[in-house]
Amino acid sequence: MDYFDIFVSILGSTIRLSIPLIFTALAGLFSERAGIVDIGLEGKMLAAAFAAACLAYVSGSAWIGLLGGIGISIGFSMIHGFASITNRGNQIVSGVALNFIAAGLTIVLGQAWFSQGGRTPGLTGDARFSPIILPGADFMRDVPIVGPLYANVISGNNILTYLAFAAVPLSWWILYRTRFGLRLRAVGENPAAVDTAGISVSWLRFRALIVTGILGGFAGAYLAIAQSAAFINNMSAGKGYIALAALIFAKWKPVPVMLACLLFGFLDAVANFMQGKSIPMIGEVPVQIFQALPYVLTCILLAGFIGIAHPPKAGGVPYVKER
Amino acid sequence: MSTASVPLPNWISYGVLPVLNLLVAFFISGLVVWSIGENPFQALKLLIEGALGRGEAIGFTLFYTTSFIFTGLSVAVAFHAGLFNIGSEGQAYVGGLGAALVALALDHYVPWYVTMPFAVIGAALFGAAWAFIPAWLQAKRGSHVVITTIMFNFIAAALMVYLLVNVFIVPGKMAPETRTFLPGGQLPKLDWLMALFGMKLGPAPFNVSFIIALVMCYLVWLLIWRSKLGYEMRTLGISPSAAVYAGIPYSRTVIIAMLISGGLAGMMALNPVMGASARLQVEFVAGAGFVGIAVSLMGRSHPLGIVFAAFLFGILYQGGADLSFEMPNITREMIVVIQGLVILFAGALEYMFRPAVVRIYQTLSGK
Amino acid sequence: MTPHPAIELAGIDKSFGAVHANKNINLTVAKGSIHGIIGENGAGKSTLMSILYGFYQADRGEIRIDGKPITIRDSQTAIASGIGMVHQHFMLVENFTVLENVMLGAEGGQLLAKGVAGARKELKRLEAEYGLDVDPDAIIEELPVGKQQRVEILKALYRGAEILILDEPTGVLTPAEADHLFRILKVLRDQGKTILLITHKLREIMAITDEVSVMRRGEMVATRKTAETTVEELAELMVGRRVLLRVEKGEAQPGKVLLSVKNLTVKDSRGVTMVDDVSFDVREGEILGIAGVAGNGQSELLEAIAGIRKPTSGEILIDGQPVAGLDPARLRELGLAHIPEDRHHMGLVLKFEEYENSVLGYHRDPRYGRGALLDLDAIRKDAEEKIAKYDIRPPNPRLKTANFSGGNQQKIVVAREIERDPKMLIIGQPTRGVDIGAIEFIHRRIVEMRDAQKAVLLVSVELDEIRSLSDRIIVMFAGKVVGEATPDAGEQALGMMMAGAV
Amino acid sequence: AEIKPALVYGTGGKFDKSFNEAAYNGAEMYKKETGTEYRDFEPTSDTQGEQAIRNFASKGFNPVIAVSFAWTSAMEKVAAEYPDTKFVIVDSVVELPNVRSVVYNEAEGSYLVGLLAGMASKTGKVGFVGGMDIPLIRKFGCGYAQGAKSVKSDMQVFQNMVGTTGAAWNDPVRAGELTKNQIDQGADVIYAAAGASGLGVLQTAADNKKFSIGVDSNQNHVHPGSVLTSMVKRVDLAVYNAYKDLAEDKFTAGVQSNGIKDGGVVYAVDDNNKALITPEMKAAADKATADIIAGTVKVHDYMTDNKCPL
Ligand SMILES: Nc1ncnc2c1ncn2[C@@H]1O[C@H](COP(=O)(O)OP(=O)(O)OP(=O)(O)O)[C@@H](O)[C@H]1O
Ligand SMILES: Nc1ncnc2c1ncn2[C@@H]1O[C@H](COP(=O)(O)OP(=O)(O)OP(=O)(O)O)[C@@H](O)[C@H]1O
Ligand SMILES: [Mg+2]
Ligand SMILES: [Mg+2]
Repeated sequence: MDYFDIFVSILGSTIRLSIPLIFTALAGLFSERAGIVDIGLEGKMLAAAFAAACLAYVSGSAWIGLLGGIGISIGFSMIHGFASITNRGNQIVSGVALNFIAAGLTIVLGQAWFSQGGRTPGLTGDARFSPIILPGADFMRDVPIVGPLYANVISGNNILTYLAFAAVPLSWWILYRTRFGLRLRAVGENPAAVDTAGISVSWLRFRALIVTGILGGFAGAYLAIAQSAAFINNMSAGKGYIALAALIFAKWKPVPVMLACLLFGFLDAVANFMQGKSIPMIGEVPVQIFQALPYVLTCILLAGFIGIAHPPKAGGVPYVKER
Repeated sequence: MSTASVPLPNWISYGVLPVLNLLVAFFISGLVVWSIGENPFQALKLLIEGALGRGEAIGFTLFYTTSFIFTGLSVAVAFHAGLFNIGSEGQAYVGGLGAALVALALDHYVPWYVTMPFAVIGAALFGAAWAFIPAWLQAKRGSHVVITTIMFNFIAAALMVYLLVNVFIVPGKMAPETRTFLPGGQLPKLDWLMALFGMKLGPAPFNVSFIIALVMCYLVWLLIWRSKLGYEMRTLGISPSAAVYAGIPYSRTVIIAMLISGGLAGMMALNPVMGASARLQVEFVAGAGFVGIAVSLMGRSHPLGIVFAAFLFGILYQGGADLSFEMPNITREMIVVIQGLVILFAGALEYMFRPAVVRIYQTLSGK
Repeated sequence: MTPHPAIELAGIDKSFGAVHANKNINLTVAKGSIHGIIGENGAGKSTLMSILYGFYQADRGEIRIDGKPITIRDSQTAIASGIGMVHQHFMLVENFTVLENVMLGAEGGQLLAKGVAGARKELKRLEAEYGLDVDPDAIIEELPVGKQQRVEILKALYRGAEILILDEPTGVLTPAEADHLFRILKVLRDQGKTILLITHKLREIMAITDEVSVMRRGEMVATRKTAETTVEELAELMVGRRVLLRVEKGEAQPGKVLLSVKNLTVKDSRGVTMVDDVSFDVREGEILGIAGVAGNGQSELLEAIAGIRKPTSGEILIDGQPVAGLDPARLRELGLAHIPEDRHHMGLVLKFEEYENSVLGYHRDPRYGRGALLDLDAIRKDAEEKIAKYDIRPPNPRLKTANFSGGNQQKIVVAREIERDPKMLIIGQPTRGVDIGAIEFIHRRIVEMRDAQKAVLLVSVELDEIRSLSDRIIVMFAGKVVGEATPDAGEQALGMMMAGAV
Repeated sequence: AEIKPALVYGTGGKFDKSFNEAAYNGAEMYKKETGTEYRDFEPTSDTQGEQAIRNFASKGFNPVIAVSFAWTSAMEKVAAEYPDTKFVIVDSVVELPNVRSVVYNEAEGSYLVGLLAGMASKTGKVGFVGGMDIPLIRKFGCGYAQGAKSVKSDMQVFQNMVGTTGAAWNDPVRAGELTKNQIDQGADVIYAAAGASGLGVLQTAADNKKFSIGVDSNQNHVHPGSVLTSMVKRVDLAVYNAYKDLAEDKFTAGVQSNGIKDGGVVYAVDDNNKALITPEMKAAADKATADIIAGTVKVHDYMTDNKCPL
């Protein structure tokens, strides 16, 4: 296998592994830009994955599964909103709580319903988003350079992958070109300014959280019914946190968010690829090093060694008029 | 009229409100149990019997309580300094390494009571060391300690697995774990303490680290409310700007608070590693670090509250295991759900009932 | 037909917890007039205006606009009723452009593209009509405060405000900027708009308003035609008794230089120079006052001297010993006491009990406990002594600090800093938000410090305070010392310096 | 005699279509045959196993069967506490007088499926995805590689492990990615020995129209036409026999090792994969079976020296 093939293989893997990160980080983008820190992305993704898998299994339709995932994820967002917007609770504590609830509830319900150690039954056929082979992929395969890229990286992904990449410019457009976006960015910086402009801070933030919920739902659905064919215990496995780190690294901007997520996906892909292989001069590297790499990198990024990020000013602080 | 600034007596703030929050958390848990087709009252009965019904059960409950006291204190100490340490899990995991190294080094030569102080120090040092980098990053680079400690949980898992799989594993054995410690590396069980109450501990691993935990409670109380350092930590935790004004060094205080927090988390390892399984195993922390968050929030970051909250979670863990055994439909993850609900209601929704309670209080006290 | 008054308030009542901020307020404002509202800090002016603007809800009472009773549930209703407000603390999104700030809440459609062109045109028109010029594409945080305030006014006008509320608009302005603002306000009035102006400055009231109402401790105590009243009467109405703003003090006996600042430059976190090459000396036995409009570098200067902020360059000497860059704890040991300008954020930890605050910053002193532990008995005894000496009420060291009133909170800070018997005292806004009785008490203590041969550096935006306390005055403008004066210099002359006009 | 059987699964859960499901089937088989009810328990985390085993023992259940090596230390402890109860552990050895340890010669079974993989491969490259990186799983991989290379000595065998903790049994996403990597590198038959993670291997192979090989239970039906065969460990028999032996007072403690000879490990052929196994493949597999039983072919067991001689 020559270097180009390896490159293509890793690139394909990168994309598959980045998609849940992209959806989740965009989800976080909307809530954090509105001034609600969301450490509960992990839980949303997990709950959505579970709901998507259950509904897809019961209905036999991946689309219904997706809707279910979105529904649950919005529900989680609303609880987060109820705690941190309506009751002005600590946003981080609320997010952590939701992560626990998701981690526990998915297993409790999954086990009670399906008795597969918390997993859901495997999905087949239309219950799952299968890879789409783009026209001409097989024909193109033998064209040098472009061919393998087209056939193995661009083609052969499922619909959610393409939607994730579409969500990036869409998010940008919503944020910077619509009234909702303007207000959302404003409320994350200075909610009092929004309030005195006659706009309800709470409702605006709740709407932002609904968008977060929708995107979180896509992330979960991707995990359970596109990338895999079932829900598995704890399948989000820290991706929510990595997405959060990508969001910070990307300074809360949509396109950089995508790039940051691709970077993390790439690391993961390389880690998988390098397993059991030896690096010249160094020899075989323990797989744990690669497994820890994204987390180490996250810390390095957060430490601002690659530029300091200024979060939305009102982030994490509940909006209170009366002291 | 807004009720936010109406003062309430302590017994309401620290008694009624937390209990109310807890009750809601349990009520919702009951709904979950009911929704999967089991009887919540029956479940509650099984849970309590399973946790407190026999000497052995109580022994297990107290065993879990011990772990949760350590991690609860760990979260609380950081919390007082305004830091949300979600990394107790990883710090405890690495703390286990410290305890195990001491036990492995000494168990051949000395009795347990000689090993113990060194093990306490080893566990605390390793736990503190694991908290150091997130602490440093927070202090010097402003990276949010919440995220870095989560990352360090993952990194700890990778590190410990590497060590257990490649360094400590006993050749020919399947499970990645160290050899079994000799009695010189084990903390003895507290049979005598149970016997005082006329109960038999049986195989329950309730051990000496419980006493260490209680001592730590006292020391933490002393630290937070009676020491200069604790005063500085609380100042920083409540008002960073006032801390600057008062000349309280931010970096130093943050780092020390996190080191103490990490050290307490690390000591948690004494309980399962030296007190129960007598070896270092993968994933021995089993979520106790995260339980510490709930325990600390519920106990209002006060050692006494933490002891109560830890005992409650001890009951949940032991009783939950028994419950899931008797009602196979309810898995033990139900506890994680309850834990999440407690964090939600006792933490994020802490003040949800305050306005209502204020109104009732005002009516009753005739104001 | 007699035209209805623009605004009528009847029986407005509002409490924040235990604080009764507005008590049964009645107020009538004629259309096309400028109506002033004065009152001490905390009298409830902002609260009342915020109720009118829908930012807070009144607990009781009625609001009538143009004779029609309305319920102002939120700011949107207020805006729709033609009310615009320029808040005491600006309500701007700092990293947005002027245009985005003006459009926020009045975007003219779901998509921004459409509204933008219209907004630009309207801004041009308003600029031409009222002389309110600002670059629509400038980022707010890069604009000087005066310009930011214009954006606030533009926001209100852009929304078609007929009634304009300005809450202490001149606090951050130089006299010249203030005059410019007043010209704009007159133009607005002449076009039939109604203006409610809140200020502390009686001079401004006399200069521009048609009518003036006075608030005291949450109550509306009087309304006068401006032409028919005097500054003296208003001042008396404000505080409820005759005011004696002169402080009784003897001649200063300055000794050797104790605190010396040489070529000090301080930049803020964004790299903006806040203090620019400032030098001065403070001798023992004298009070040096620093006058200036808020935001001209006085705060940063104080913080640099107190060790809270690192100076970029220059020297600070205490007793000839360089101390720049030392931390506040070390400076306290050298005998520097600091009464910060913001007691809520710096001087006190509001959630602490009173006795805990009585040692803030001195908690490592051996008097309060040897070794690692605190001696709580000693601290409480000490706190009780201070409470008695400073008449802090209620006299309970175990009470949460938040539950003391502003004046008493300030006394807690003053007691702590002065009772340490420091060599030098630096003070920021010693009487902000403090009632008259406490003001006199605190002023007396400051003079006593001077008479005990301490060096005192005093920063205040209240010119009266500076003039009555200081032995020498320096004036800061845009981070620089622009002049030095004696206390008997005229207000006019000091005002010119504060505006950077000399 | 009357018995009160109990069964503790591994953390994969009862219906994992694999190892645990096999144990479950054994218990069901016994129940159907004798009408004896049994109690089972599915720990969802490693910490629960010990309590479950102890709970059963303390409540008078006998025999108590724990499948999965993960319960080794738990078994060591509990079995010592309850010397009168009979215990069975599958996939691990506990040397106590009241414990039967059932182990399998997975190397032999893996050798057979490796041979079939080698013959089915068109690219000359086959893959192996293991679950948790422990000697037991390396043993699978090593046997498999030996089998594949017996077809063609320059056969390339990619080997990956999903992880190093218990979570590796439950991570089909990573397993799927590893599979995809191997496919990208040219592998066209991939053997999964990864518990529930294996489902990800089977899925990815099916998605990419390659062959996979199931493990423990017969997984041929999971993706008919794509699962080439399954390396079946007759855990069902272990459970069934343990119950039966005790009921008939024939229970013996000690190590019970099951290889090809004892029918403990087999490769599965059924309607789902009949078409995939050509007569030549069948013949070769039969021959290898005979050779192994006869001892003319020796399959090296990784666990004897922690080495794979390839
Ligand atoms: N949001 C709030 N929550 C609680 N108390 C408040 C709030 N706003 C004002 N208060 C209290 O209400 C009282 C009146 O405050 P207000 O801001 O109306 O005074 P003001 O006359 O505008 O004073 P200043 O001249 O300092 O601006 C004060 O005691 C203040 O502490
Ligand atoms: N944030 C608060 N929380 C609880 N109680 C408060 C708060 N602020 C004020 N109070 C209570 O309300 C009372 C009135 O407060 P306010 O600030 O109006 O006092 P004041 O009469 O202006 O006193 P002073 O003359 O000392 O400023 C205080 O004595 C205090 O007990
Ligand atoms: Mg005001
Ligand atoms: Mg007051």
